[in-house]
Amino acid sequence: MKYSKEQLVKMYEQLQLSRIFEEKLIELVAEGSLPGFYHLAIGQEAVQIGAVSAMDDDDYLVPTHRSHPAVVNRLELDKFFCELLGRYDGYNQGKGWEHVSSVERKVLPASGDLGVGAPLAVGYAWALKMDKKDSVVVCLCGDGASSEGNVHEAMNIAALFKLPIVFLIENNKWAISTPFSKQTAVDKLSKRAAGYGMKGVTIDGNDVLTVRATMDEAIAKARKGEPSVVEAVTYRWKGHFEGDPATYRNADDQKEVEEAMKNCPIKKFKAMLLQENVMTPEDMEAVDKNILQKIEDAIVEARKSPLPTEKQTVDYDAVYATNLGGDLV
Amino acid sequence: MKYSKEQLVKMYEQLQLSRIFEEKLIELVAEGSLPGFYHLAIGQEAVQIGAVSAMDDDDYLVPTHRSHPAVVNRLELDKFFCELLGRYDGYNQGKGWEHVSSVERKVLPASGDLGVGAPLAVGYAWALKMDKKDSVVVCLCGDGASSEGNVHEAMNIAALFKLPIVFLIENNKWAISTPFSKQTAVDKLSKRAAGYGMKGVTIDGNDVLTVRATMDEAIAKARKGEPSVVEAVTYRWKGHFEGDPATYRNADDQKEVEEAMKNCPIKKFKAMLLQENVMTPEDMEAVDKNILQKIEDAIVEARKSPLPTEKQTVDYDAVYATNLGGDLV
Amino acid sequence: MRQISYAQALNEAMAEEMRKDKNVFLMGEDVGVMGGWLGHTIGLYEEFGAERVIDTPIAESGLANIANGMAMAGKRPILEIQFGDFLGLAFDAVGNQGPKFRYMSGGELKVPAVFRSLQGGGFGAAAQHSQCVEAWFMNLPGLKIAVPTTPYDVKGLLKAAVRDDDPVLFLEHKALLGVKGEVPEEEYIVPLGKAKVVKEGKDVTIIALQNLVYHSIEAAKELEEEGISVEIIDPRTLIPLDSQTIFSSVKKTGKVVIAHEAPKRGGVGGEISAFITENCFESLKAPIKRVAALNIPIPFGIPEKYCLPNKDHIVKAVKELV
Amino acid sequence: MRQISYAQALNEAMAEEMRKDKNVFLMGEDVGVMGGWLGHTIGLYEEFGAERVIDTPIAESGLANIANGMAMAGKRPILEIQFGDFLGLAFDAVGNQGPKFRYMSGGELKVPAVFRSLQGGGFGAAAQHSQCVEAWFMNLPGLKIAVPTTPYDVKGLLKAAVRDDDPVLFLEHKALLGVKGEVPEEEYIVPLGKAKVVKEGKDVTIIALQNLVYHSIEAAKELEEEGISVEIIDPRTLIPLDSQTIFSSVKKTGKVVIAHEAPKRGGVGGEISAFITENCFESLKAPIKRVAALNIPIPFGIPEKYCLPNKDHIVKAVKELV
Ligand SMILES: Cc1ncc(C[n+]2csc(CCOP(=O)(O)OP(=O)(O)O)c2C)c(N)n1
Ligand SMILES: Cc1ncc(C[n+]2csc(CCOP(=O)(O)OP(=O)(O)O)c2C)c(N)n1
Ligand SMILES: [Mg+2]
Ligand SMILES: [Mg+2]
Repeated sequence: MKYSKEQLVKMYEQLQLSRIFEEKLIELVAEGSLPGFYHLAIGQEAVQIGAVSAMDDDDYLVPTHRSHPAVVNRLELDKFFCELLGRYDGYNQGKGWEHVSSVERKVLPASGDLGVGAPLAVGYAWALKMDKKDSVVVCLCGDGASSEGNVHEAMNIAALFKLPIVFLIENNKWAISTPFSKQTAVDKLSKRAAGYGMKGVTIDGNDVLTVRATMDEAIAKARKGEPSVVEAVTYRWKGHFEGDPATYRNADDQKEVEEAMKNCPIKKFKAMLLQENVMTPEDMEAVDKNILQKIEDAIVEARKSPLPTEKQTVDYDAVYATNLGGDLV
Repeated sequence: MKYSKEQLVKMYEQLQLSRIFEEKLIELVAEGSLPGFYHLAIGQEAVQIGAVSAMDDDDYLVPTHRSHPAVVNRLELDKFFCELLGRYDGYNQGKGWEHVSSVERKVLPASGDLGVGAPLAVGYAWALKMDKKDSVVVCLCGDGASSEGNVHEAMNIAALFKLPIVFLIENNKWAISTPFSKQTAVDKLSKRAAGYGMKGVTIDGNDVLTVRATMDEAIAKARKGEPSVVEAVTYRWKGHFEGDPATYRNADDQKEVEEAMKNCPIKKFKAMLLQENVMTPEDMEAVDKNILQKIEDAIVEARKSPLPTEKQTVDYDAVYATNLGGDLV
Repeated sequence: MRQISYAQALNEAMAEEMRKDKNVFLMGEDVGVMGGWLGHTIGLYEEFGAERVIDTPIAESGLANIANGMAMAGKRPILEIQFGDFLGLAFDAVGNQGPKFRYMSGGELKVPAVFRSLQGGGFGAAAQHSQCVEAWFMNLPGLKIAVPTTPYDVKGLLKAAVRDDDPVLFLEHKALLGVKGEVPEEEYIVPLGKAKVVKEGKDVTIIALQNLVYHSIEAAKELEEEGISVEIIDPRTLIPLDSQTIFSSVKKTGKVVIAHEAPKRGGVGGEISAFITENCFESLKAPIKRVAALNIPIPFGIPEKYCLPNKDHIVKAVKELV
Repeated sequence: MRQISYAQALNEAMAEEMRKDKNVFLMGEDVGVMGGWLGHTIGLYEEFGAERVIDTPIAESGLANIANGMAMAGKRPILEIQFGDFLGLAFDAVGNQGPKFRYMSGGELKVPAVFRSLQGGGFGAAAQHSQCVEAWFMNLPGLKIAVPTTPYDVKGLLKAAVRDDDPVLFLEHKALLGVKGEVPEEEYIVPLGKAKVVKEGKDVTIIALQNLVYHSIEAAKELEEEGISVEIIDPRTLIPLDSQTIFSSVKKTGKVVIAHEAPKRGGVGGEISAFITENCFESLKAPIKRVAALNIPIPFGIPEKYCLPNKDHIVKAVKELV
């Protein structure tokens, strides 16, 4: 085994934090506590955990709207819950919500517009290179978003200027109601990379160790100025957001969902850990319990935080860094 | 030889019309008769002539700013000159200029914004397919413009919907002052095609017969719903526009220019025609003389046409097809 | 008369025009099998099939240029941009390409494309999923812009937009999708360029867009109780703008409040105000007031309300005038 | 004092800021080896090298988002968009992304990027290479907009923009590149948000942008001969807008003409007019007039003149007021 026991246990924790966190979101949505839309990555956790576990603390993450697994593992739970609940003590005063960001935690914001994250990430990576920093940017991108022009422009420029970035395309086979087959005629999105003179690979995104190993290598190369594209293939189990009944999925699609659920990345990883005696069922239970407790504590904590007041909302210092006065008419 | 004598002579005429036409533009610019900027394709004629000679009369052309060879061979000379001279009897009342278009002649407009032509062409091709027409759209695109997001979006959608279109990338190695090496890290732009599940080829754009044969095939495939990318490699002999001293070209670049000029596509084709006894020097001279005469006649004719008046310029019927009155405040 | 929702009216307009003219079709992200991300295109895919109700990849700029190309070729595409906010990605195509082809071709080409999009707040969906974007496109010659408010209007205006031979930016307000109103069974259109006098009155003219029309109606009720008689005008289209109807109301009341949901600075209120001042100066008895969103990005969630205008702001503005 | 051109002043501003702060750099299409497509960046590549004067591929949207990302990381990029018209392709990045990151991050992030572009007509370069585009971006909170007129201002404002911690859209007018004016050797900045009284007068206030300022000066001469005293104000920045200076002039004269080169409908003249009416209504003695381009795409070549505003239009508008 390429990874130490410690590393493997860490990955287990990260996977379970992702899953249990999102299961909690489902509860909160059901009870009406969470405003807005929540895009769950349940069943896709191996992709993002493979990636974040491969990242150094000094590496940056550019998430999308479906990046709870990556983000929850980089942020402090209570401040993240505050943010999702729209509270003032959240990372972004409750103004960020699913677009949460934290410079300290090296989580950059997810734009509301698909595809924008790619050039944003490229810009950040370029700045890091200018400053001769050793950090890499990992840019998440959906299969659907990869059709956006911004992604093309970003990839071309990243390859041209040899920037420290990995484009991780999380191909979950769906973009809202649109299956992958209706987004593009190419079979593997990683083939785009060759068009920019970059390396590109397509891997099984449901195997966390495959993702981890691929990302280890891609990040190491990126650190040396060799950007690349990694397409991790997985499947979106649920609707587009929690509450979406996904009625656009036909019988064949439903079968795919069932297949995907059988192929649960966490179940698979668990089985491996047990078989290889990395963890016992009791170890796992302890980890899970601990995570659940932390999540529940964090929610209690978050709920104590107030919503932003009118004054905190209409705050021109939060709009302008160089506030030149008035409402900048 | 794959092509008949008639076809070969036609190509010769088309090449020479392109060359002589643009040489005349140089004169007109020098004497101050032509307003605006004129982007010459001198030395690149084989690309566009290979393409237009392969097109049926019912096929459509989407040109760029550097498409005189293709356009002059599809339009009537005097109306085209009128247009370039900004006269009211031009194809577009002098309002089109280098963005000239003619539905009748199946020349669609070249947008002022690079990259826009690609999705525009895709839309046109899609409409043709909807109408079950047998026509194909040939979309010209520069190497520089291929970095634009619109081109990516267009290619992906063309491949996905199996549209009757050929993307002909005319790689003349320059985008204003920016050499190809500073535009992308990929060696062949045709590699982009594979990223969309299309065929892509890179060919010698200075050999008109190679371009012709490649386009024959690409157009035939497009007609059956198999779009593709053809990259034709050539070289921009002159500055970006007539009058640009191109001082950004260094000594090495100048050497490239000289090499390119030695490799003149017309000279090459001429030599072949003579060697294969397709044409005699006298035939050629007669063709050339005839072309020059026609051009000069057309200019005389065009100069008789007036500039648009104020009323013809401020014409809301030329702005709105459904003119709802007033100045549409 | 039967009552149907704004969403249903929108849906009927598309269905009727598609039945009538085979060149009309709908395309966009999730408009087909799903029936639109808010259910507003339900049934169209079933009736017209995948060739005329087209689920597309996610590529706003490319798609809008594609729609221009299709329109140039004689089609009458209706392209849905999922959220008004994403029109920023298609700004060049919608504002700077489509509207100029005709003029640049010397009147030879026409581009009968409709760019539909759902705009506006009310869902707490933050700064990039809640904006009203009509003002972004006001300075672009060649484009027409519709901002329908009622089920009746959304149907009639959309049918007019589809039949119009120029590109039309058609901005529906997503908070209005569920609003019901009278819509006849019989065919009708609402011509572009005709404002609607929502309510007659004599003391103050309120010119309001979309959901601010509803806020204005509420405000008017409150004001009426205090003896202030309010006239409400809904321009329905911004290009062309029905200056006749607006000016004659202003001449009657001499007092004007303009209300829209987009931020005040740079919003269409400025254009309308300037236009009135230019043409009805003698009639004006008080400054023209604008009621609009604050000049800040729209906040996420509940605090959205601190940013967006509502009935109370209208009442206050009117009272300042009388 | 020495006289230099607008282009040179622009160039000096960039050079000085780059010397002062290693985080400042320039990027864009043809800004490096070529020295800018109109020669305005000549010498910068030689002085600062390829790492700080970066020739880029042709990708306006991507580049503008890249600039946002760089700025977020602590850099102070100056991105040149070759023609103002192409800002339509970067509309989302410049208007809808950069300006919102700070607010959406609850004030944690800042985005000190400058988006420079050469806008305007005068070259007969037709509808997609001649536009003034400032109004496109007026309804987007979080952005600042500068529209420099003189060599002195273009230098001082650009330096202020580079040092400002927010995204600034910096629109130079290409017809002004060759205009010369006094520019001190010593370092100075022109703060964003301060209008300039170009010329004092008492009968009419002309608020003019960029080359319309020059037309206004000519118009003022002509009007003065007829005994009409004109005050000319150049706002210099549109966001923030210096309402103090504008309002106090309006209070003095009571008559206003607003002049800009962009089309009248939806131009910033509407916003300025509305703002004045709202705040200085009692002082207004006549309708506010707007002098601007016609609402048609800009024609190619010589007929451009039938569309764009000039001195004569200003003279006429002023005379209608007095
Ligand atoms: C520019 C833009 N267009 C459309 C949307 C609406 N939208 C949000 S998520 C989504 C689907 C994204 O699919 P994909 O990229 O595959 O990510 P996934 O949801 O599968 O994780 C769409 C169309 C958006 N947010 N931005
Ligand atoms: C969107 C956009 N960006 C920039 C320009 C300015 N511009 C005009 S031509 C050109 C270079 C184009 O290079 P390429 O596509 O290789 O065509 P070529 O000139 O070599 O034929 C540039 C940058 C433009 N017209 N449109
Ligand atoms: Mg997906
Ligand atoms: Mg080129």
